[in-house]
Amino acid sequence: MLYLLLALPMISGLLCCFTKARNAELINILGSLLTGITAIYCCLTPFMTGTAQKLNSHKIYKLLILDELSAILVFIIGVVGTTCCLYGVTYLRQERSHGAIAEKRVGLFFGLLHFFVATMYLAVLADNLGVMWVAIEGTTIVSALLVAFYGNKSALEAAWKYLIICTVGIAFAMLGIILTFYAARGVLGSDEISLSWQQLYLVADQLDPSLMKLAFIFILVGYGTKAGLFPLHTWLPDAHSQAPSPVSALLSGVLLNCAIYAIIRFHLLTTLAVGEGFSNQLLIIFGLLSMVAALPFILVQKDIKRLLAYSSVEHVGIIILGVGLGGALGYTGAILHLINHALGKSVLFLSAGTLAQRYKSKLIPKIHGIGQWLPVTSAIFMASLLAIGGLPPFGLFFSELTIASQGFQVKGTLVGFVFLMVIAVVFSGLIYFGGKMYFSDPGACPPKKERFSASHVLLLLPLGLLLLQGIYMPHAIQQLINQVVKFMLLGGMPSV
Amino acid sequence: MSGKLLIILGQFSFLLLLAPLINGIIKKSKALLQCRKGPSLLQPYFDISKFLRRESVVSVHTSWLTQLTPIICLASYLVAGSMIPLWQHENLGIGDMIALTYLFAMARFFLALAALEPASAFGGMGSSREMMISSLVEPVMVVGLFSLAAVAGTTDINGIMGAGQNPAGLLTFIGLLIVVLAETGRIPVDNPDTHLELTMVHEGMLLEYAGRQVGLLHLAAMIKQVVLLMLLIHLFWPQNPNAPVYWAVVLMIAKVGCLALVLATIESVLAKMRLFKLPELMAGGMAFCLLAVLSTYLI
Amino acid sequence: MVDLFALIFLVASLFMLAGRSIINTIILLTVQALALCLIAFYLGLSSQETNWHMVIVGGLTLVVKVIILPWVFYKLVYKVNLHREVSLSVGLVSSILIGLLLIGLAYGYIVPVLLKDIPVGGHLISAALAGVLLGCFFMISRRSALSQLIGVVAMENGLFLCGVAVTGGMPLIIELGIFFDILVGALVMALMTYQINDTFETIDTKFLNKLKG
Amino acid sequence: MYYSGRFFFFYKQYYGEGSVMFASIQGNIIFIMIAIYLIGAVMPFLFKVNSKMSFITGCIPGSIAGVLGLVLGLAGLFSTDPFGVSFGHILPGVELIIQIDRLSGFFLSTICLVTFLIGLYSWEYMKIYRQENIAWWSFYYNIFVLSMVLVVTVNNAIAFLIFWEVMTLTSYFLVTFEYRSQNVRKAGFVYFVMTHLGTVFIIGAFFIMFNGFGGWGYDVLARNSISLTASEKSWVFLLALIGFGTKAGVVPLNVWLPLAHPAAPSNVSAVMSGVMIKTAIYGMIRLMIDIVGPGPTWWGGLVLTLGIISAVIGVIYALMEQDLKRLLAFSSVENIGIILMGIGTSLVFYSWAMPVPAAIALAAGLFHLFNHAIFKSLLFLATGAIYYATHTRNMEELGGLMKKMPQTALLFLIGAISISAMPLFNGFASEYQIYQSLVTISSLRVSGLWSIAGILAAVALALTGTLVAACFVKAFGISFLALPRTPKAAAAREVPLRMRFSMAPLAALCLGLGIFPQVAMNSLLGVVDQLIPGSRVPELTTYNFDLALLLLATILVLLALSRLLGTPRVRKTATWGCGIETDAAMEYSAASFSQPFRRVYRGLLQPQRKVETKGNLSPYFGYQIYFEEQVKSVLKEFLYRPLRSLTISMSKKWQCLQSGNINLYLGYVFITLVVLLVWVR
Repeated sequence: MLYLLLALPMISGLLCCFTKARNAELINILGSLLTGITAIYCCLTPFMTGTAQKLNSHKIYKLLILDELSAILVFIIGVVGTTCCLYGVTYLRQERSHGAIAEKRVGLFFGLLHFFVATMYLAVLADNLGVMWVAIEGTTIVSALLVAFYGNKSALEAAWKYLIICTVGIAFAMLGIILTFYAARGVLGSDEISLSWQQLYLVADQLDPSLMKLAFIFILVGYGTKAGLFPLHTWLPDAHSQAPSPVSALLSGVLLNCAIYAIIRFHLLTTLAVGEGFSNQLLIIFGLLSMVAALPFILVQKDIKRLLAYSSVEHVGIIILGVGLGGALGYTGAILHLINHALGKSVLFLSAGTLAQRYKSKLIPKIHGIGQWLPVTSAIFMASLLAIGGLPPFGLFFSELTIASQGFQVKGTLVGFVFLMVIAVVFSGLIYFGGKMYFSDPGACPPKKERFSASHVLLLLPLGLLLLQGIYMPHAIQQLINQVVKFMLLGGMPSV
Repeated sequence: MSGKLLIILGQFSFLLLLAPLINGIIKKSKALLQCRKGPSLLQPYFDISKFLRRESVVSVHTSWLTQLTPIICLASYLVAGSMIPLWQHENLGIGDMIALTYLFAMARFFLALAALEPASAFGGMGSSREMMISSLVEPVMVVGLFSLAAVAGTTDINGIMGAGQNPAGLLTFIGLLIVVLAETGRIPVDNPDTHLELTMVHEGMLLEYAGRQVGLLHLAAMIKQVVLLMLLIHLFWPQNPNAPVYWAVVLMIAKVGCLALVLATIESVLAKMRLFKLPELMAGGMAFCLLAVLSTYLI
Repeated sequence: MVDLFALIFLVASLFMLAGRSIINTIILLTVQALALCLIAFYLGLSSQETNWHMVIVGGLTLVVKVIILPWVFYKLVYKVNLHREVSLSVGLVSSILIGLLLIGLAYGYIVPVLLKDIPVGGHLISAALAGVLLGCFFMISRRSALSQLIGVVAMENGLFLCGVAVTGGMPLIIELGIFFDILVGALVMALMTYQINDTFETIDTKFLNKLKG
Repeated sequence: MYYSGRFFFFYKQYYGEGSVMFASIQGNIIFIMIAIYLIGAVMPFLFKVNSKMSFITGCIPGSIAGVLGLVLGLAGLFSTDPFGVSFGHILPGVELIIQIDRLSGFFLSTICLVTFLIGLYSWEYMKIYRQENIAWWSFYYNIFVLSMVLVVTVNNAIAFLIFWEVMTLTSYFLVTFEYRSQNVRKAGFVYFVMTHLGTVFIIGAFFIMFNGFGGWGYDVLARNSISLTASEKSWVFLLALIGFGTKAGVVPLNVWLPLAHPAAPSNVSAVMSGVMIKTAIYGMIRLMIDIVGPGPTWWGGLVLTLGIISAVIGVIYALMEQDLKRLLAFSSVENIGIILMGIGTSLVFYSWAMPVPAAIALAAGLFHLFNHAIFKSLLFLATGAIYYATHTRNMEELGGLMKKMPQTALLFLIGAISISAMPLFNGFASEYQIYQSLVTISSLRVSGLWSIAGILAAVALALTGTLVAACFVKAFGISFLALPRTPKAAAAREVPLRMRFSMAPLAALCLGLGIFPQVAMNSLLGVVDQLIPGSRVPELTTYNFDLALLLLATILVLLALSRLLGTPRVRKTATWGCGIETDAAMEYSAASFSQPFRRVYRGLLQPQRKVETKGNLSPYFGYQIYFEEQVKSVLKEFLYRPLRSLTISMSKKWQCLQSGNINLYLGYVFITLVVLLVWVR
């Protein structure tokens, strides 16, 4: 099943690459829907079958594995990835009608998009640190091509920066992996098994602490670059703002989460090996730093997609902080926030992309009167903006509160308070720009009003999920989250 | 119940009958101090009865509010006055100091509204100035009254009888005297005799009234004056609760008369202040009252 | 013997910081890769039992890093017609000093202080770490896209050395994946360099500064 | 502790149940009420845009649910045990229980009473916004009211915060309903941001009490708070004060209020000013008194001081306003100040372990809160009626409405009299009780300083009272009396019956509660009894009925006398205008009315006068004079504006980090790595 999950996007990607625009669209729709369904099915299995996918004994090694934590990521990729791929159809049609993208490159676009999704699936499914690294490096390469898709100056610039910075970062991560391997070799031998997450967790307490510390630093810097932690985030606003909107949504909603996923895994491992107080300190520092540092950028931003990108930096900070704070509440908050942010931010990027497309500009002052011109899209845009700003009834409010409560518990009032304050000030920045765009005059002659269409339904789906997350989470889902949190609390060990 | 009613009626009639006389006393003594002969002591009675019988001229812009205001003023001053025991020291249960203060405020509220109604600039000016002055006067009044009430532990008027009879009370008395000057529209604050438009405050509000209405309003103003004086007497120079009724009444008339003389003297000695110098005067009054409070609690 | 190759590797890394000529840099990069491949062959063949793992890795290095990539870069130099690094963001002298400092960091701090409990064989690991750091610093100090590309490969070389030094090589499948990745990555970067040259008419990344704030 | 005991009954019944469970008939009513609000939110979307039905389906469900809520609230107010219904665990660790105890019952009935009438009013009033999308308005409005209802009835911190923020969010959209105007957008933004920042403080206050497990129920927090240190308790208090103070509009934090209230449609401002800001008071009482319990005396002192400052400053600014709704908004600040004076006094007593005076003071505060809800919404609705009739809220453009719309005028007058605390009306009754509490502080002689403070507070209240009177003399006098100043005002007509009808009960309540305040006070003492242990207060009696009777009798007798004595001739003429025909230009205007106050209180107001004479003769004979006098908001000038520009300039500096240079970016990565490597030791 897991191989199917990888194969589906690969195949549809290949097919897309070599067909004409119209067929590519069709293949894209089919492929992404199939992938999405498979992903949802897969991600439910560890919860349904309990321990079926888990390996409790030593020395059994599989290339792909799906435990509770990766199931969450698979779910996110499944939902967001499918949404973005499907929305890409509408987006590209619009671009084509503007002439921004040539007809024959459509297939390539969808192909790359699917490859991108496939690499991300691989990254979260791989049980092997090395494979995971390869997959993450693969995401960089593929998505860099996507970022550069428009081929204009700024797109190239962004793609180049993205590629170089992330490659450098990822190289450091490799160093961390090598050190881990070094540490694990004494325990597990020099086979691939020494790089298996599952096995490493089992023997974590026998790993050398000083090596693991060093390894964690390299990993943090490496995957932190990919995740967009301040001050390693520099590629992020450029890439997000220049990529086609579905790609930005994927970058922000999923790719960052993959890197965060890697950090979380390593954090769990390091905590087991080194003990509390090292990796979580680092994560708390980086989390807070990212949040605080992203704030000024948001307050004086002019480009709407950069605005959202910086908000991603902030949210990555929140998640990392939640993980760093740890405990049942911290992990619950972090996991929920991971999901919520992915859902919210992707919708936001997609709707912002449509706005930018219609106004032919990404500059906020030029996008005015969206409430009247594009009533449906703008309503979705505003709703997701408020959600991302952390306002109930959307889920981010609750996940932020949960993290904050753990902050108050663990690190005292000041940290919790700064955390909340930063979120609130960011929110004020967002609502300032949001209000400016929404409640203003559309200019001289508003063209005919937009009608409700299928692509809006597509955007409303994740938004509906967010609403559920924020105001009424079904009991079954709460149980699932609990299971994941238990898994994390046990330090990544499969719960028996 | 009927006993209470009788007492209240008695107070009402006392106020209604006495008020013009006190005004007469003040006018007469002022005249004497200015070496004039002055009108007769009973002149205010004649004035009022004349006003009450005269034809009244009403602006077309006005409504029922203008008609009702004199009645409301008169009624609230009367009710306020009935709270201050003249001879009977049983609690009537119709209000206390706070109610008394606010009854004055109510009369002023309606008066100020009615002054705005005829669309004349003078009424508006009077009303605006009156409200401004009240915002300066009332805090002083409250600080004076409440400092006494806090010492007595109650805001009940019967309960604080004679509460000012101590050294600190003297300071309070001075403060409250300034309040009385301001509230009655007497000279350093306002000039009751002027009809020069730009300086009048209280008279400005009555400018568009005529006939019976203005008579009622004049009467109300006189009653207010007596009520305030009675309040001062009640606080600082109380009646003997055991004295017979007629003696209490006579004594009260005498005491009020005395204070009226004091007012007249002050009025003759001082000159009218500029309107915007008033905050300083009131700050002075406030200072006296606060000094009294400080000396009560800190020394 | 291995230490000697490691020294060659390190010296090559340091010398890369010292020159402006891009051709020279490519040659130094090739020397680096050659040293690596020799280390791999040596480790694979020196013991009684031939370590095929090492031999394969060494061969791959020879093909990818000694032959293909330098050739691609060499072509690129002629395509974009840029033989000398004109503008540096860090001056040559100071960059050499910093380079020495980084080597000191690796030799004097990371290995002896941070990893003092670990039995480390020779100075391979220090050299590898220093190689990674120097590669990274090389990228910081150079402005042209091509040099940055070269820096990436230099970093990968360091990583490779690290893998060899520390663990005797990563598992083969991983190793293969990494090679593939590097190859594709470098090629994509080369392609992009080409595109940048086309679009901007320069590959000086100084001009890639429109996106800010 | 008394606390857990009180909740025991409740939890035995509900705790641990996963699914929705109806406790009883009340539970059913709660459920139906919520459903009706939701119906009201969604229904208008089903009808054609702005058809007749969309007005009805948008406004009437709110009223129906309001009646249900009123019933529930009254049931809660007078029942001995709290009742409620559980909706199960809506979020991990959060069980949504709607629980109505007496405090909730009081607030619930206040909210529902006001919104019931406003629903009826809106039905007619919203017709002036025909060109806007009424469906969205109904959506936000109903959700807004629903969230207010839930805010005061949930018993869980997280649920409270969720509905609190939903309340802010929906009211933001209601404020920006007339979004075409720049000012409205700005007002909405300031409102949203300030209250959102305030929420952070509230969250902080709740979370200090949270101990990591056991849930976020109020009872759990109350139990946790027992083990807090004194300084932690004080932090809870301070954070709650700032947080709720922002929403309530306490003075240094009130900037949003005079912007947002005028920006919203009048019926919405009536809800916001009448009840929404009261939910903040609910939060304060719940947190400071119910959950945390007694604290040091300075808590009360601080609240009292803030109350005084808000009251005085609020009313002074109110007096300066020309815009009726801004005037009312500032007056809300003032009334919140008065309410806080009651609460602060109560906290002082509570800290001295004097439950009975504490209870009376708190009840007085609550009473004033209720009264303010009544007369402020009445005034806002009446202002709405003016706007409906004339399309302006600027007093300088009104005048003479007394003749044009006599019934609205009467209703406004009743509101104005009540808010100015004239005897007979409810404002007086509650302010009276606050005066009493202040005098009690002073007469208890706990310490000399407090005795003096009590008197000074009373003085501040007196000052406020006179200024309020002045303010409403101006508001009523300038807009309703004399001659119409513009054709708009001259063309005004009486508003439809439905609008008058929905205002009338409020006016009746103003009078009723003024005459029988003991009814309200005694039931409020019941509420307070639940909050402050050992505060059973014997029946309070007041003289208000006797006073009212006497006053009315006197007025009637005097009226009768003046009739019986024979009416002299009355001649109606135009007002004497010194020989010129009087016209509206000669009237006293709103600005001139407040001019003496501007002068006397210039230290605070900093009026900026600008006079330009355009004329070729001497300055005394210019034919055209331009006059402008603006008052400066000291807070805005010296606190908020510098803060804002500082933030922006600092942010711009910080932006230089992202300079676009890739070498620099790589340097960041490198430096981070090196720093971490050094740090790791």
